[in-house]
Amino acid sequence: MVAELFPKLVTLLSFTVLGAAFLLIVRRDLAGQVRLFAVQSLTLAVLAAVIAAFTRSIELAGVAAALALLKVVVIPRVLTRAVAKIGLQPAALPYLGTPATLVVCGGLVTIAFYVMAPVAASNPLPTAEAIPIAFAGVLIGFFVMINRRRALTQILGFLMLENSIFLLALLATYGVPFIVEMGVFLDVLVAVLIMEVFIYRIKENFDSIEVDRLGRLKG
Amino acid sequence: MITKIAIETIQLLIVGLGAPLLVGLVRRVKARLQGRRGAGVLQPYADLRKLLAKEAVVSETTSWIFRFTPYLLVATMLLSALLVPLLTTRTPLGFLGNIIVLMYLFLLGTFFLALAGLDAGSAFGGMGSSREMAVAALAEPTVMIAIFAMALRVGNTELDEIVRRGATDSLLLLTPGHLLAFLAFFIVALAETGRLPVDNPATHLELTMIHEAMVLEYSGRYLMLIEWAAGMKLLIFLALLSNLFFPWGVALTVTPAAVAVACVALVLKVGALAVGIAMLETAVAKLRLFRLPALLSGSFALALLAVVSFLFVK
Amino acid sequence: MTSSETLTLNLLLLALGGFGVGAAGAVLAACRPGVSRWAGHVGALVGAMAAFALGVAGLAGGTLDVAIPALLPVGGFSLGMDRLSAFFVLVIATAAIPSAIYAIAYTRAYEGRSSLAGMGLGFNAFLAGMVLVALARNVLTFLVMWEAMSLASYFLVMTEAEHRETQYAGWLYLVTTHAGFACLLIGFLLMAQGTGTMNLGEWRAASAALSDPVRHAVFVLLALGFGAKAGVVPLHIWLPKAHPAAPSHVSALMSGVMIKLGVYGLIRIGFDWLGVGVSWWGGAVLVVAAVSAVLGVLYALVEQDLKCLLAYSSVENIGIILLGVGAGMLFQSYHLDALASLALVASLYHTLNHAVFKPLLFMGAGAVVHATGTRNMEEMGGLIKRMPQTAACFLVGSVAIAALPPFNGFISEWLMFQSLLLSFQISATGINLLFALSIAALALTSGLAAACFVKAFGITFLALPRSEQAERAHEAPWAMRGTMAMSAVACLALGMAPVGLLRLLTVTAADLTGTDADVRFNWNGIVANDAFAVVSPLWIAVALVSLLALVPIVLRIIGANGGRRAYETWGCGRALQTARFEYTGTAFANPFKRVFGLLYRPVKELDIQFHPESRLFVETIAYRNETRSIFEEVLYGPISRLVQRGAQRARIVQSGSVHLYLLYIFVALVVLLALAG
Amino acid sequence: MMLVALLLMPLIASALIMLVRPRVWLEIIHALAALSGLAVGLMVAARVWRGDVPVAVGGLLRVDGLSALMVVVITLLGAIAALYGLGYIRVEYDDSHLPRVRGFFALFHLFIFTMLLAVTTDNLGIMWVAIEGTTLATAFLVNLHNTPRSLEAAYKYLILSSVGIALAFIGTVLFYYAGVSRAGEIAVNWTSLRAAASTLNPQVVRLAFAFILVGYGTKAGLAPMHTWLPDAHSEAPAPISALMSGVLLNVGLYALMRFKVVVDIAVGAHFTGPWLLGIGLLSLTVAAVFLVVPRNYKRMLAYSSVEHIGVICMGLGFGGYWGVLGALLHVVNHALSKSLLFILSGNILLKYQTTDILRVRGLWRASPLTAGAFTAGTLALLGVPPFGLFMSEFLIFRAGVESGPVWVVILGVALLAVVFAGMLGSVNRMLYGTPPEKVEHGDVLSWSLAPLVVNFALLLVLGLTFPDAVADALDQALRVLGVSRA
Amino acid sequence: MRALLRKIWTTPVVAEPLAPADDDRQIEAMARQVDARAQRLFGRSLHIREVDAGSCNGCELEIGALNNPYYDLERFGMHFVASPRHADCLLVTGPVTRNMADPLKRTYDATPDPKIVVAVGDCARDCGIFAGGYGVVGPVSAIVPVDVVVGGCPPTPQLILAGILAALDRRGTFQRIHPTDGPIA
Repeated sequence: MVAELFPKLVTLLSFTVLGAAFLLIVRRDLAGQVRLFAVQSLTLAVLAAVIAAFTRSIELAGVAAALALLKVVVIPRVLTRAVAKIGLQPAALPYLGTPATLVVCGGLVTIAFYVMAPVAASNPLPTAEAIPIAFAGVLIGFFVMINRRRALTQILGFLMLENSIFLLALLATYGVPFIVEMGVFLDVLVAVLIMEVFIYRIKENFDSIEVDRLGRLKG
Repeated sequence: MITKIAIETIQLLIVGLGAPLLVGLVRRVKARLQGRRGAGVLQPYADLRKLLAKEAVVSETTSWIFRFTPYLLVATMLLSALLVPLLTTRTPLGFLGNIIVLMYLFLLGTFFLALAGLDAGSAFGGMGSSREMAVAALAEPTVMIAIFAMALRVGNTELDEIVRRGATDSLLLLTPGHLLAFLAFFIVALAETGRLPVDNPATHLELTMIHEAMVLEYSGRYLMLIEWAAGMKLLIFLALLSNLFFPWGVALTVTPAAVAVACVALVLKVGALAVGIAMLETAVAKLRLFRLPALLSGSFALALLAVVSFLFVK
Repeated sequence: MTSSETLTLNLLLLALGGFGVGAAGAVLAACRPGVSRWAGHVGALVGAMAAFALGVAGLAGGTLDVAIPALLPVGGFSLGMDRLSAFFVLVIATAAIPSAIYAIAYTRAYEGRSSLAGMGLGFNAFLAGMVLVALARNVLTFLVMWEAMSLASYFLVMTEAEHRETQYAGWLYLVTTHAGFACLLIGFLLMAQGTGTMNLGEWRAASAALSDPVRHAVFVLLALGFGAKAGVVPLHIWLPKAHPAAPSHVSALMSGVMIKLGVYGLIRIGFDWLGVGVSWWGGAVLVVAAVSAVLGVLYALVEQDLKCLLAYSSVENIGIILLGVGAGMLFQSYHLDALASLALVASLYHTLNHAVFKPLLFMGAGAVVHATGTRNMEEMGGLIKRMPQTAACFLVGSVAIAALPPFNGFISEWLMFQSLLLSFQISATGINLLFALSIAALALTSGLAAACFVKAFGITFLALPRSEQAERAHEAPWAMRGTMAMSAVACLALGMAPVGLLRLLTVTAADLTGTDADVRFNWNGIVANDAFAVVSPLWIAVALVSLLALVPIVLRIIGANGGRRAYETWGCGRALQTARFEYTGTAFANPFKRVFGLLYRPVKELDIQFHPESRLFVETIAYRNETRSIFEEVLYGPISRLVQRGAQRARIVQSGSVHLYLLYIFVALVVLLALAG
Repeated sequence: MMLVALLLMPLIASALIMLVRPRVWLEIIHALAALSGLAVGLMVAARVWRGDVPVAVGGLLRVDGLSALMVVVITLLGAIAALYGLGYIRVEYDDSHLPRVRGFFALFHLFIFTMLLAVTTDNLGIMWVAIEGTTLATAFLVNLHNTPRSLEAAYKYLILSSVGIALAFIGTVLFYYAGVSRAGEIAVNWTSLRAAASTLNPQVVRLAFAFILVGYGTKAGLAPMHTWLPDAHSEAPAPISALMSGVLLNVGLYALMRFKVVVDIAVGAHFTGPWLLGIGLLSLTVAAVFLVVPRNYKRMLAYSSVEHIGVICMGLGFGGYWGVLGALLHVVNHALSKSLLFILSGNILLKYQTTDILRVRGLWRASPLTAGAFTAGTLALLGVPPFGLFMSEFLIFRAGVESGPVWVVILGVALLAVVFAGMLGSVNRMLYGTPPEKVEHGDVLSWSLAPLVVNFALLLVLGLTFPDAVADALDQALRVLGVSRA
Repeated sequence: MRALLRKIWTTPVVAEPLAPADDDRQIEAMARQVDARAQRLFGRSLHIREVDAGSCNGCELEIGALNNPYYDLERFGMHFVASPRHADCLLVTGPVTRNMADPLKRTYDATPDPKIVVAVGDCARDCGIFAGGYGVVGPVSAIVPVDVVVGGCPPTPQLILAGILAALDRRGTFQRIHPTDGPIA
């Protein structure tokens, strides 16, 4: 029963993660995007906890807890603070409009399934089915970074990409060893903090957080 | 040994003393063709003698090059006279060098004459030098290709040898390559010796001069030497033309009789060529300087044709 | 080790020691320019003399075998000497000895302007590099020394880098030489791969193992590399810029010997490393050589910069030398080895001759530039009175380079003509015609060279000075004059008594082709191909001199008027006879410009300023008649513009947009994933 | 033990620098840490070269031949850059900017630490973490001056590197995944991964290597992932540029090499070879395009790094003993020469206050010492003998002629010639002519240049000889990479 | 060329033979004298340089006629040359104008010794109708030593020839020759 339920649950939660990523494409306001990220992270933490329960891995449970703490609480806080500090900004349009973006993302999902099919096929783990979904998340996060003009959204894209990679690792191998995972979390945290500082400085220097303004260094 | 010295002495005398006569002959024939009586054929001797008696006025601007050149010119011509097979195919000093050496001796003279032309710093002299060098340079390929044609024919570049092989070849005149080479060489000879249509030796207009412009500054004995050398050059070229291409009468063995016959033959052949040149000079006008390349490239084409014909005949 | 090897080794060490001490001395005495000047160049002189002895020993049959495996890995630092190497060492030393002495006096003018330590270091490194290139027996040794030579000369060219043209010249030089180096690198690697050895000495035996495409590729690459160094058309563009820009004693070496190492390489690929070549190799070399010779001298002819003229004339002479190399290769591929040797002897002798008279001319030009402060011939003139000895030496050089008897250039060109004329022994009509055209090219070249040096000497030294500097010119210091005189005497000696050296060169050529050259020597004369052609340079000289002496004597005897009156030049009675009435160098070259207009494509500009009141009065007339370099305009210009414009366009990939950059990564990822899947 | 000390020292130094107050103390700690780092690094390496493979912290840290080589490069160039940094920061910031000075020194050692960690750990996950750490440590250093330009550079650097490195993590995960079923959890260790390499699923490994190549390729500055490099390297302060270009890129390459070993065993060398050749050639091309007419000398040096990393990649791609040997030698040579030039570029910047090539004139007259070193360094960088880069390029192309398609070699050499022309022209423009009036005569920081003697000496040694010690050290590294002399 | 040569062939020599003819006896006689005297001084070779010092070119026309087949100066070994350096004799025409005074002097100096000067035409003798003109310096003799003056406006070729002859004869002593002077014995 559990063995049957488990892969379904995992796939469902994975889809939720991917869905959050899709929503990020649609959402325009920064605060909403941050909340979306928190939701995605929470789903991910739940998924980690489920797998931890299924595999009875204490380490993974610890990772789930750390993830929840870091990405559901700390990082959204930091980002919300940043959003507040930046204040209201006219939302710049992305390069591609929403409909086009959705089409592209559909394509990306296809690519993800195509690329990751052999990995999924060769994997004996029950979670393997969802691996392409995780990779699709990676690609969509990547695409958001390419398509969106504001620095903060780029950071959110990056964080979602990061989440998807975590998901990928989780699905493929039930997560990487604990110490590595902790190291990764540390890196992510520091990265977000540095990015926050940079966002402030960009605002200061360029009066906007549109990345397009950063175009002096050419050739 | 004495025969050798004798032959070389005769050659020197023929070239040295015959040169003014040749010039006089050409002038005389030309005058006759122009309906004039003209000066006698011995007039050039008188001219040269007179020049020797005159003082030399030399430009203050000039250097030793200017004064040295006439002597060098005469020396190169006399040297050429020593190694050219005028009478026999056993020219004693033939070992000094082959036809290429001869051409370079001429070039040496031209080189210094051109320098002398520049030395006085007059515009005419510079103009003459520049033109003379241009003509000399453009004539050079034809000379060498004509030599190549001869080398193809007789397998040798030694003057004596070319003459000897020619003398023993009875069908010489029927060889198209031979005639083509002759024509090419003839045109080159006109260019090198400053005859019409390349250069007008009788012109008074500085702007049309080539050779004359270079020697405008010379006077007295220097002028005499230069004129003499010019005459010798003409003679050597004509003698070369006649002996290389029409080697009749040249002594294959060195006996007094044969040499005497050779002398007569040479005089006749050169005389015929001189008359030919005079007739040509009467009939054609001087070419514009910048039309000269056409003439010289024409002669080059003839020489090349000669080469081609020899290649195919072989 | 035999005693002869000990001798050569010691000479090599002495040579390198001389260069080393010279370089070190120059650097250590950097604060005392005078000392540095002496130390650097005396060291070079000692080294060059030892190298001279080494070359002589090598030509006499001495060998050398030095290997230091620890130095330069992959094969190790390895030197060896056969006769060809020895000959080139000799050539280098021949030019280096006068240059070094000359430099002692000449570089005095650089005190306080440039770093004499740098010049001393560069000069010695340059010499050492050249000597070691000729001796290198390993790919890596060769390449490293090759580049050392290039670099040292590059820095020497940059001595007067405050001028923009010098900077450009230096840049162009190093870039071209490096491009050539790149070709050499690939060619050598292919060769090493094909033969399985990096030892140059083993290539000849192993070359049979090469497959045909590799052989052709190696030939083309190496020929390009060596050709670029030799300065053959169309790879010559750096040469007329770099050689004049360098100080004259360096120009002398660059033009006199450095480019010869390109010839050295070409001889190696034509006769040694690759075995007997295919006929199109020789044909290609012959064509390129003919084109180089003719175009080189044509460009020299219209040049107003004296040193530039000499540089172009080097292109011409390289062409002449390579005519022999190409002819030799062709003869070899038609199994006429004796003729191949003859052609090679002609080439080698011209190489040596050019290494004597070109430095002489450059040193003369240096003395003139030193005295007048300009390289522009149009500002010279009348120097024969102000610097008579320099003028005499320059005249000797000019006559020699114009290949006129009785000087050395004549002998080598004569030999060259004979070897080309003898090509009728090949029975292939196409090849015969090719040879006919090369003969014509060589003939045209020698005629034009005569014209060119009439201009060079006439405009520079004769008539009235065309500028104030020329009027104030003074004779060069004794050391400079002395070295020039030395070279001038060498020109005459090599021209009058070439036989002894030619015998050695015959052996050298025989080493490469396996057959003695088709030439005999008697004690004073050269006989090519069993009396095909004969020349007796010594007797010609003797006869010429005696006739020269005879003429005035005869004149005296027959009672010629010996009076001489100096008066102004005949200028149609004009009141003023100034230098402005003289024929200029530009005017001198004008007939050639018109005749060869297709090649020069001269640009004429006539700018007449009329008086504002009336068009009948002219205020100024400016006339410019410049030639354009076809190669720069048609070949290199478009390529360079294309590259630059392309690069400019391509720069937009770095647009500054982080989104675009992310997209690059994204695309790269997708592509690689697709490839991996 | 020594290994742990090696890693701890910079960490401790960094912490101390944050704590102590007077500037002198900061500087003393900074210098001491760098020099003792070098000493310890050399000792560690010496142990390795004696045949030992030190392991510490339960197998987390492990130094083999390849690591030892990298440790030496990092500590040596770290020390040189540190010594120059002392003088450089002094000129740039007086005591009123103490926090910034402190930040510089602290981050400097953190940077060293992350690099050292990346090359000494056996755990590929930790290696990833450390390499991401290098980005984080240097992001602020790039933005040290806090100008809009440097901010832009730092932001791009951070974003692009993070994304790239994230992709590398996917690759790492896939490797882990491929190995975990065979070797258990320790599959994240390189040693065990390598041991199990022949049993890995080739298809997964191929996919994984695609991620690794893009990911660590970004960090190594391979085209087309190099776009951040010219920005970051040109805006960072000179000592940091020296380390980033000279060392950090090599750390990225190091990671790539580690994975390549595994892939070569799992899939066969025929797989990675063409990829590395292709991406190397692309890097070379892109660099050549930007080096035809460079406008900014620091960017020029940065693009030249792209070029040389491309050459190294080609060496790895050609493979074989000579190719990999050449690549490793090139890593060392490039590190030596590039750090040298960036340090000198710092001097030029201090002197002329501009990075615009057209506004730098008459360097020979303005500061002869810098100019001389800059000339020699540039020539070394352009692959001119007798410097080491010539030798390593020679080896690489030799390997290319031996194994690879010859047209790649020809194209590569041709591109190098184009680079030669472009860079030489620009450098000449800087060296000659008359300096602007405001620039006064004399060298700045001449004494800080003293350590560069080491660079030159090593470049010469590596260019002219191949000492046994070096040969042994390289042989050990080569054995790690799975090649040995035939 | 063929046509030309044919024409040449069919045209007789028009130069007057030295055999006596009524009108031209003088010419013949002079020619013989010139021949003889020139031989003495210049070895039957006389090279002439013509200097136009300001003439109306009337004299030039007559001098030019000396070269034509009728007079055929060349048969006497006389020859016009392009440079005073080559000349033995200066043939000066016209009143000497201000601008030509100096060139004339220079031409004279440029001619190597021995040399003779023949002033041709009335203008050369005494400035003719141009005498007193503001641009006129004076007769030729005011500038260079003149050996012989040939009067006439213009003098006939015959006279000019006679003048040259006289000059050869009396080099160094000034002499005038007029059309009315009659033949020279």
